[in-house]
Amino acid sequence: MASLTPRRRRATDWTNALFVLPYLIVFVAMIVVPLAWGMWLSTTKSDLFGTEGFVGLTNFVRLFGDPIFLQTVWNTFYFVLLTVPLLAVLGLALALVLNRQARWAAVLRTIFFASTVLSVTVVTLVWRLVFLPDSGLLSVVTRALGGTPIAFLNDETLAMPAIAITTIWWCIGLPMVLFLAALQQVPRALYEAAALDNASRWRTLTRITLPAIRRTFALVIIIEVILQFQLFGQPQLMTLGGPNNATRPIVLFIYETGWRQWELGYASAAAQVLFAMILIAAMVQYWLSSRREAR
Amino acid sequence: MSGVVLDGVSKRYGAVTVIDRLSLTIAAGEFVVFLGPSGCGKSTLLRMIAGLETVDGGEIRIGARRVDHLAPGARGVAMVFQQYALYPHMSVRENMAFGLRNAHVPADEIDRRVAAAADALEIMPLLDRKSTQLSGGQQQRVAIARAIVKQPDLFLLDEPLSNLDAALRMRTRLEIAQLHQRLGTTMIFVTHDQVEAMTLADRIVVLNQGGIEQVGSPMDIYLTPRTEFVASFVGSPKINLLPVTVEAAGEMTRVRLANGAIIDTAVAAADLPAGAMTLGLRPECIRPAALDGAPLAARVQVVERLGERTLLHVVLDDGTPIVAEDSGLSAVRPGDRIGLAVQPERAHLFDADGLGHHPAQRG
Amino acid sequence: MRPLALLALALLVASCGGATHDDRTTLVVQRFFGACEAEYGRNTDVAAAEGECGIMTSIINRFEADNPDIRVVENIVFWPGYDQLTAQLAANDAPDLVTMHGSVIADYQARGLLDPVGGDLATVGITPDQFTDAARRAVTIDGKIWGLPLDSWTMLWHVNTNLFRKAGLMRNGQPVLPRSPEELLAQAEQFERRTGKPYLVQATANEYASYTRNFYTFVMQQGVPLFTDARHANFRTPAAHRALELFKQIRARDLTTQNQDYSAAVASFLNGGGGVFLVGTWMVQDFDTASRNPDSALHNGYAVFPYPQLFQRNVTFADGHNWVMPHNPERTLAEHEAVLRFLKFFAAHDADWARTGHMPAFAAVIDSPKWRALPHRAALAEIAHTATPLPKQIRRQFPIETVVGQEAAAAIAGNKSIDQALADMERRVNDILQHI
Amino acid sequence: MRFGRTHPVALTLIVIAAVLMMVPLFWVLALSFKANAALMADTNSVFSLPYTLANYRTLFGDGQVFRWIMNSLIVSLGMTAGVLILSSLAGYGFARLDFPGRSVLFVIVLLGLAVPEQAVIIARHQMLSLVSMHNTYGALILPGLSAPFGVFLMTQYFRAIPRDIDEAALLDGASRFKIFWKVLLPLTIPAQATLGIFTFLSAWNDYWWPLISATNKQMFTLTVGIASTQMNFAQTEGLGFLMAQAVLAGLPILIVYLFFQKYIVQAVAGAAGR
Repeated sequence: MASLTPRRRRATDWTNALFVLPYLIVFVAMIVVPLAWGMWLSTTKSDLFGTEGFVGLTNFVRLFGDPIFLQTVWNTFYFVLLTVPLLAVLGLALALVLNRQARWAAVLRTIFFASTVLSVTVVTLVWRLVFLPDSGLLSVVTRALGGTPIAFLNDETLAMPAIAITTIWWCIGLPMVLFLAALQQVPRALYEAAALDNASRWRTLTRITLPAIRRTFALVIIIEVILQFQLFGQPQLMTLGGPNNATRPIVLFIYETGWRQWELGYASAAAQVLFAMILIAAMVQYWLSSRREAR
Repeated sequence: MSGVVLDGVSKRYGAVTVIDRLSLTIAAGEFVVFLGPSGCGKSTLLRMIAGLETVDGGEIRIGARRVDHLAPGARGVAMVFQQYALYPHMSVRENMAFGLRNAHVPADEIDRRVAAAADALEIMPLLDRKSTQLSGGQQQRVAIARAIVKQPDLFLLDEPLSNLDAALRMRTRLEIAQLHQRLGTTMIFVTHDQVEAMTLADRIVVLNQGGIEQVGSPMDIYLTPRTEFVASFVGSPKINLLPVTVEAAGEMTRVRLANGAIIDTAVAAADLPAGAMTLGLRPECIRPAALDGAPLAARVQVVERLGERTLLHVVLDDGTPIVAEDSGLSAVRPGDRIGLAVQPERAHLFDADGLGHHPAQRG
Repeated sequence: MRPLALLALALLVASCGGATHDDRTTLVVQRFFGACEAEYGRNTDVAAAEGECGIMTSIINRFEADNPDIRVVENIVFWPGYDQLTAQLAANDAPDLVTMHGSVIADYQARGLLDPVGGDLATVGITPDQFTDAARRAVTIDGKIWGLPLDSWTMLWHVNTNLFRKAGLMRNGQPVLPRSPEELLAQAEQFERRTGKPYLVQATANEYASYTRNFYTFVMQQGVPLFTDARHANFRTPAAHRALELFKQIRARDLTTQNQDYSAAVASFLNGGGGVFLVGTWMVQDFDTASRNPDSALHNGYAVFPYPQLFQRNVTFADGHNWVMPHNPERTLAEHEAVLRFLKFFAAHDADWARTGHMPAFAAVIDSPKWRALPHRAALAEIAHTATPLPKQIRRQFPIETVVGQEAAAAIAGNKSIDQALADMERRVNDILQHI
Repeated sequence: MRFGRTHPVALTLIVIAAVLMMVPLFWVLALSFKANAALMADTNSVFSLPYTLANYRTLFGDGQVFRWIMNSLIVSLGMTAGVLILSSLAGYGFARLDFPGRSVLFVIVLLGLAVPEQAVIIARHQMLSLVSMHNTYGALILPGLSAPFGVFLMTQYFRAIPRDIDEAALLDGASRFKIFWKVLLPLTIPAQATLGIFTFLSAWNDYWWPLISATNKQMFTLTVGIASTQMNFAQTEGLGFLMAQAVLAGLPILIVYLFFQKYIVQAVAGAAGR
């Protein structure tokens, strides 16, 4: 009898895994296998129609000697630095102000979310029209104010910030909604206690609200880091990576080498580097937030 | 209605043993309280009986059935959780009916039982509210009602009163006692509050570090604590424990305190092992007395008036704090120097192993 | 969520209906040029159609009407459609015919992804000697014909003669065009002084192709090869330096519009914002239409010419559209036959297609009075001889165009020195060529 | 309602920000009602009459666009349903159940978050060619189901639910699946709504995968279909038409959001009990 118990327990454990099995099958088929395939490709000379041969780490060596690739790495980091902190902070600010049940708040929530529903094609088209120095919205306004219109997208230093603004306009809905969901779960009693303690708005924010939504904050940062590292459509459609490569991100590099130059092996190597970068960035962020939590 | 038998049950988390070969028999219809400090394993034991924790060794039987291999739902037990664990998205009615539906009880029978339980706990008007719309006390009643409708062989209650305010706690305590009388079902109640244990239990099981310290009726536990741990855990205010040396042994044992004072006890000296002892004196057996001739002299620090009695917090000359008791109309005031008299027939002695030695029970 | 689930179910059911059977041979034709079914969906009168999309759709409609045994499935893809095509070919899901730029054919041909069509075309009386030089070169590799040319196109010198008149650059009713870089700068400065407007209108924002085309044209005009062989670019030459220097000067002296993207440049030229718009053959019809509109700044003031000869040789960089047949071992004889009939039909309608503004692919059309009677075509006829694609053995012309354009733009805008840009250009292009 | 009133400065700022957010959107809307020819001559003509419905008429002129909308709906709804189901099951499994290798598997799934689409898209394409799945709804939906974000979100959410609830249900004799389905799943509705919106959104706006997988016009999704109708220089020749397409593409999804938004508020309000 006694031996029955452990055997039965192990059987149950395996049936428990049935809950995760359907997802794991898709995960393996659509992520693990393709990723392994990509890793293998990155060690070959291939195009989309076949593999010419194994080349070892040649592709990686070539990558790190390729000034264009190195610039795309820097561009990508620069873009992430421009957008992620702003998305998180603005998203939180919006959520804080709009976290109430008044009708105006609901309307504003919808407005701030509306741009998220547009596809990248439309977003970039609109913002190209906004940034155009000749007849764009900004230039019309600048001229009306007596200034000289600036060619944002044609300026090496301003093009990336312009893309960042476009991206923030487009993506602000996601962090806002995530923060709203988190704020609505902060127990009301905490605010009541703070009010009784005569805490100022600022103190309530920093001592009550922020600690309560700390995990969401970390979540938003990780999600946005992952998303923004994969910048692609905006520069592809707004600047083609220019001027002078100032806005060419890694994914655009991967796309151009893989699909346009047919150098699949080389593109795969760049994709592996991007994967490693995202992984490291996400882990650093995770480590930072969990360390803060532990303290 | 069934009894419960625990036969050498053990529970380990990795290398840590939380319950070590524990055996206990609970009679059908009995109200048993598991009492102990947090971390003593009382909740784990309860959850093992419920089936929420696996059993690493030994057997559990409810009635004639061995249940330790059964799923929780198949054991015929109902449980009231500390945080109530009501299903937040269901109405009160649905909360109560959920378990019955799972057991395929016919719908009209469910309605009948839900109505009866709701009536008994006076929650009829709440039946169609969402459980999240209830106050703490109401949630508690729903949790109990949800347990009752299942007509279980065994009720398990895991610190069900700890989230209620004092008044509500007293009232609910009484109601649980009445409930037990009315249903007659076996109940196991877990608490760290010795007052709840004393007032509710037929028998108290005092647990410490994964093992049983003592099993007995409330008054057994109170009057003849098997160990120093039990003596100090049960009783409020806490028993006074003073290190002593055995001075003379005869029919009675005479002990000497560290400050040289001599106290007589009614403990039979023949039973005592050699070595240092601890004298246990409950406050109610230490009374103020005239300074002359009293075995102890002390200075009063705090006078705590409880109405029907008065607690005196005093220090002996060597600084040892003691709690003594006086009548409700005590004239003692802080700063007074008083003598203390001890009732020898209520004095306990604990040996170096912590085992208690008590005066022979009269009558 | 239940209503959504129901909706999904309803749609699923709906989508499973409507499948029809017919016995016709199916011909899958994949093309760009956009969709205009709303306007031309049922039009079979080719002569009545306007614009690339309209004429293309109408010719295909007409073909289907004339060939009731063939069902044409028209797969319209976003320009230029090569990512999609590449994916399809990798998945062995090849269409029967695809529109393809001449500059791209070599890439697919070299990987065995296309079937030659020369022999088949000969059986229906279409031979390479009927093509213009540029068209023939676009489809000929290793002596075989790999597609049916639709057209050739080049960049053109679109002139606002109203502004030219004001600038004193009209002689005998004809615009005065430059014959050397110096003349170009001098005339442009004269234009700027007299009209207060820039001489050139260029689309330079978010657009690199025109940089490349200008660069290729003016290096070619100096008789210097752009590539020494199939694997080596030849950009660090004085000729290349001169070509970039010219455009750098034009920009530095404010003789061109700046920072306009394609649509802004078009609007600017239409509104009289500059003298000469550097854009391709495809705009001839639009601007001609505008010149007939009394409200337009181009009213009675539009003329168009091939790029002027500024250096030793009179050549213009050219590319063109072609129909090619992807290799497909499963293509049936009937389908193959349908492909051939389709190509023959298109060859017969080359003159109709040429109304788009593109140069006809058949020499006979260029020589025909009908084509010459189209607006401005007489002035453009010489392109049949001056249009010069890049050498056929140069593969990856598509990504190379991007690299050359990016570096040229950086040099012209002053982001880097011309020599540096040419060096980077050559290094990057060689990098691409050497890793083929 | 939260404590306190909105600070007037904050209110002013946010209203200004909202207006700035809206300007491009209204611009798109206005452009979509302008004749293409007028815009070609001067984009600023958008600020003046006349306006026209011509672009919308062109858009609906041939039935294609309805087919594409339907394809997009099927794919987006299918992917949303699939992601919700798979993520909920897996989230429950990872958060609540014990099985060999659980924590290692969970970490591996989390690492999947860092995999960029471009790193796997080609291999996916070739794998699905091997099984001849291209040009089916299945092929359009399948890759989206592998996104680890949903599993991550649902696991976190299930973990936040007190274990007491499961245990009470266990004692009520509910099976493991019933506990998941009847007791815990209803508590995750806010997370389901959030995940649902974002899955639907990314499926609806996805361009790359449908472009290379759905090469048959009958299987085009709205994004690919709309792109295919554009001419080489569509932006010049049909700006108004393009914007009408954008409005059409964005509208269904905005409606979906409005629907879900109400749902989120209700769910959260219900769960919080006020």
